[in-house]
Amino acid sequence: MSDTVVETHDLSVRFGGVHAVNSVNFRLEERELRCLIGPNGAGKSTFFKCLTGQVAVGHNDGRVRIRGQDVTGWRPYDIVRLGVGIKTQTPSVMNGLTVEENLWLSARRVHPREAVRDVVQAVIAQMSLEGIARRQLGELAHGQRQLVEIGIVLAQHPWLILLDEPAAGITHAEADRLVEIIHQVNQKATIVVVDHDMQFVRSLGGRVTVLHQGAVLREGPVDEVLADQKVREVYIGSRAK
Amino acid sequence: MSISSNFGTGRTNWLGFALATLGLLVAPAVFDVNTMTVLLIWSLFALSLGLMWGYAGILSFGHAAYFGLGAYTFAVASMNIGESTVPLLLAMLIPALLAAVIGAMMFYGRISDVYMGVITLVVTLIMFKFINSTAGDAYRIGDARLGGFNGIPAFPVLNVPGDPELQIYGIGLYYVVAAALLLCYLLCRWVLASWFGRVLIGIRENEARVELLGYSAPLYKTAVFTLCAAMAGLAGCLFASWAEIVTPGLFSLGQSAEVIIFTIVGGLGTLVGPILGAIGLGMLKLLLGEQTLIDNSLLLGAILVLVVLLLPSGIVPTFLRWRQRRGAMLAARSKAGSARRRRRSQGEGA
Amino acid sequence: MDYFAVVLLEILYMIAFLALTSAGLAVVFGMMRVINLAHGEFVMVGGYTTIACYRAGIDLWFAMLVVAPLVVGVLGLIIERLVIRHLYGRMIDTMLATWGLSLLIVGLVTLIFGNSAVSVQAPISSYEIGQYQMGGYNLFIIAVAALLMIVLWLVMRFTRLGLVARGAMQNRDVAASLGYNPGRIYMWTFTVGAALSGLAGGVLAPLTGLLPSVGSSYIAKAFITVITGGAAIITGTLSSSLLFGTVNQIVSFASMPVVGEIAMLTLAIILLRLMPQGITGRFFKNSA
Amino acid sequence: MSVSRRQFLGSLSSVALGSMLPVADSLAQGAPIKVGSVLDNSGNLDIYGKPMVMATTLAVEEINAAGGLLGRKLQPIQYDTQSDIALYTKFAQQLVRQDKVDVVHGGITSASREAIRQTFTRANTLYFYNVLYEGGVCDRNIVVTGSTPAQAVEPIMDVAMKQWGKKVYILAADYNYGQITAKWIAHYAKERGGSVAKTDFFALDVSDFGSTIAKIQQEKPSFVISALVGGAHMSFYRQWAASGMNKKIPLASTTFGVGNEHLALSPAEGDGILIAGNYSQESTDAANKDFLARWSKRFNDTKIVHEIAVSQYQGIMLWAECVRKAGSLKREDMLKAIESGVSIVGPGGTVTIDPKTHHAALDIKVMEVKNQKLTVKSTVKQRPPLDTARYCDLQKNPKENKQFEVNV
Repeated sequence: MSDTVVETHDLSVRFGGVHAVNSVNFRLEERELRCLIGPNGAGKSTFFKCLTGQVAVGHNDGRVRIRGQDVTGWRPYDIVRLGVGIKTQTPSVMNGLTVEENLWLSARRVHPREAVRDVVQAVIAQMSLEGIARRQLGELAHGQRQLVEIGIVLAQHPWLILLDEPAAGITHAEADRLVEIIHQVNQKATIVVVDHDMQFVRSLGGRVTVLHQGAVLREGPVDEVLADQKVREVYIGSRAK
Repeated sequence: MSISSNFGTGRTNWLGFALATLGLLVAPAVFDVNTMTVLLIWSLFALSLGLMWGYAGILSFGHAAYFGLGAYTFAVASMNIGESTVPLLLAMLIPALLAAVIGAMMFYGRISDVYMGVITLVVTLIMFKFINSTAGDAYRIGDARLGGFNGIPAFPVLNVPGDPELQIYGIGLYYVVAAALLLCYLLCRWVLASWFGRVLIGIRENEARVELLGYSAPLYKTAVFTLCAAMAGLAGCLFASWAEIVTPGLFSLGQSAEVIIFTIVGGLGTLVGPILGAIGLGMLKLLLGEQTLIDNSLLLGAILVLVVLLLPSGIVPTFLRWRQRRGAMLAARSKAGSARRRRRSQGEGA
Repeated sequence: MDYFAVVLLEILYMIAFLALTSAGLAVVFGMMRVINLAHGEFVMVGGYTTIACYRAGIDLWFAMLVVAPLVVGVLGLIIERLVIRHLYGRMIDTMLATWGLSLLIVGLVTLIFGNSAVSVQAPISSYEIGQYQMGGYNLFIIAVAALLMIVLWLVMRFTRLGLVARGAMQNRDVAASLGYNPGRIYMWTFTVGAALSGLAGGVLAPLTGLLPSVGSSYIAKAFITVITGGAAIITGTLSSSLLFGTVNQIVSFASMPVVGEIAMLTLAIILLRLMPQGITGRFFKNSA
Repeated sequence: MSVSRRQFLGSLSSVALGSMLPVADSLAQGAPIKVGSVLDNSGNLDIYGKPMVMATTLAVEEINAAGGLLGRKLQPIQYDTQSDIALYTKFAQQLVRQDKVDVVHGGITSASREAIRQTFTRANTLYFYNVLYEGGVCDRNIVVTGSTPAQAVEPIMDVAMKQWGKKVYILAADYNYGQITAKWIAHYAKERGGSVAKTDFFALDVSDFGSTIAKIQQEKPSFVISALVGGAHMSFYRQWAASGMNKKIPLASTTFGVGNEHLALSPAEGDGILIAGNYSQESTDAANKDFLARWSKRFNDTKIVHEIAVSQYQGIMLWAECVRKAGSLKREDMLKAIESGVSIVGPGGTVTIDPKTHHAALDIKVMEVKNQKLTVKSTVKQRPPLDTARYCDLQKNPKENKQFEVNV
């Protein structure tokens, strides 16, 4: 059984009285592609933020382990240095700098000075950003900025990639292109994607975990899970209300 | 607003630098040496704030604390040691140490900029009130009496390293200060072009994203805060050597505000801006001193309000943007001109 | 025993002094996120107005409680319309512009009133506690400060005006979408803030010698009190005034006034470090 | 710290750039005599500085009206240092290097004097410091016409201790003026069998004296003496009256009235305060009446005239007298004249230069504030600068250049 890469143990987070995450036990294998789905307010993003350290997990609120290392309560900066790539829900990029400069800053933290130029060019090619390489991010459209942010993450060649709603606000053509890239990167890296765009999740394939009111409702291959009656109820139920 | 690529810092304009160096060499023949020296000292002080605030986004209301501490450290050390080389180094080291402690406390405490402004202001106020109350003869370090409001007069000034007899003042001090300013400018250029400097600029743009890239923003900010404090300490030490007296006024609210005004009016986000701001406004302040008709604070206040309303981003960036727009306009006109010529030639050719 | 009473009264006076001198700044900073570095000069002009009226024969109480706030309020209105209005959202530029304004006002007052110290005698006689003589006027200042805080709290909490003001404070766009013109709200807020500073200047005139340059001594303490107090105007300013006033006076009694001030400033740093959003950022979260 | 300084780069480059050619001493007949002044005409200290600038202008105009000196007109060169020490150093160098003035009258706080004294001594430019100060400066290049603690403190302590009693509570500004004056007060109190209940020092920007007034009442001294300085300290007198203490414990001061504080306080608050100084507007001497008349003709507001404005005026007149006596502006002739004991009769009485210390013997008046006027109670004629004389004898060792710490 390939070793577990990411593991949470009875993880729970309370905001005031509300249980955003309710003692979730989650396991992720090496080079797996996992999607986290669930209706709005299911706790997907909060759970994601526990993994990235953006939400500080209290000592007695469960444990988070990455490759066996207990990272509960670590700051994002420490977690990233373990070789994890993080893309947040709202695009977080350096608007005043060009695409190349954003990529340079990201790559330079991991690669030696000589290798940086090639890594940056490789990412630009991979994400087909040649046209806008010299443009300032502040002047780009939302979809383009999403793709650049994913490029920024990839530039560090992380072995674990956490993507929060990467497909939000991008065109179908860009979404298809993104699926290709994710599959390509998945050869070497483990990936977790949080999203609620069913079409995108289905085209990604891989295993799916459904979160509902902070707890894991169902987990399994994408087709099986999407066909599951309870899952459909939860989705339709929430929409019908 | 990126002036040109290279992380928005623009290429080092070597021609401009050479011209500036030549200008500084020749200036004593034209301008009064004494005035030029203090203007360059104020420029060095403003440069240190410009680097920290313009490029790393760290706003300090109390930058005078390190300027004053550098001056006092030099005065006390040179009085006790007599030879000025060690005091010069101490005048940079001690403000840097203080900045490291305060910087770490603030940046690792993840404090937002308004509160950071207040804390830096409070630090200066504490130092001002403390130094101001050290007039009693109990307050002395070695042979140097702190002297409270009266300050410390008549300490040995900078001398040629190794020979306490050969004291540097007048035109000699002018060249030392000019050299210090040019070297610090080059240091700032090198820092901004280095990996360290680029991370700082990244932090100014989006600190959260830089943290998500695995850089520890507090560490970088503390480092640049300490570097700029050392530079301010150097400026303080040169000022002490120029004025031959150090007084609590160096830590005052007015001194901190003055350097902020120099930096903003000169232009944030540039290195040359703060320098020109310091020279321009510093000269104005000195000229105001030579007339007793109009009240000086009235004039300085009016100028300040007008600059904020009319030239919000400061003189140098406004000039650069104007030059860029003029450049673009010219290019557009020439393109239109050549297009007309081409059409005319095609018209004839076709 | 009466020495203890004297110390207590001095502490109350200091709390009242801090609350009064920072009320105007708190309203402006709390509501508009505008840091008015000319606040000290507004207080000074309030003092000069009171004295000018007193010299012109107007009753001191009327001058202090009505004329001074009015005059400085109008001054604030003019400044808001001419300068501050163009600078909303640009915190640093507002600070720089108001710093320029403070220098300008000092220059103007020096031209008009000259620079020799002016002041007026405290209208309330002294009284005795045991063998100690106490200034009766201090009690008046404590009363005014307390009254002012209560009135401000009531206005903010229970009146429609207060609700609208707090709304604009939380989110300028939302207030605009509800049909309230933020520009107008900010205009009146800045004017009220200036009037409060004028009131503080007027009330304090009989106690401190007035010089054109006296403003700078007010701004530092007021600025620190407001920022440490945090977003909520009344409870924030009140809680920080309470803390700073007590520490300042106790240490002053124990040793020297300058040590008292240093103790207060050190406490400010500690507080800001522990509670980055100010006292009301942590406690009394949603009070006015 | 060696006094001789070899200027390292200066000599080398100045020859190369020729920017500072040694200019022949402009003694040509008719060239104006340049009188330099560095004073705070704006900023916090302008309550002292502005009247001094006016006094300088008046003195120079009067001398020019009477035909100038040595047949040459005086040209005033006045700089405003905006209460900023850095500008003192800057303008002092400018007066010496560019303007090449023949004499400088300036400096208000002791800090500003010490910032510029060495510059004038190094450049051999005569320097007159016309403000009351803490005493002890021993430098052949300087002449001090302001009073020193020994001159003003002893008369006031005499009168106060006889009138009110032996137990003294001292309040002083926390810089060397206040520190040293407090020592002299303690010295004279002990000399007369008195005792010092307590000495409190206040930084110049302290304006809340509530806790201090309470402590004074706890100590129950027979009288309080204040050496407070500046605008912020004004509030002490105000709060002292507001708490009714001015009726219970008498108050004396060595600095009250210097900044026209008696005009700012109402009569009820100010009456009864005992002060000692060289000048009172109410003094009935002819020189004073005539001076005030000329001042009001020129500036039409005599209210702002105070002790150090008069000292500045007297300083310039004294310097003029020395020039007439020396017959030339050369340094040796002027020093010989200064050390021959020149004296003039000014608005504050007779002012005589003491050859040994270059300080001035002054007529010290003990005055009482009565409805915003300084009524003279008694006068001590030609009181010598005893404190500086203890340590300083410029005739025995002319090379002396130091401020002695008067420890009493």
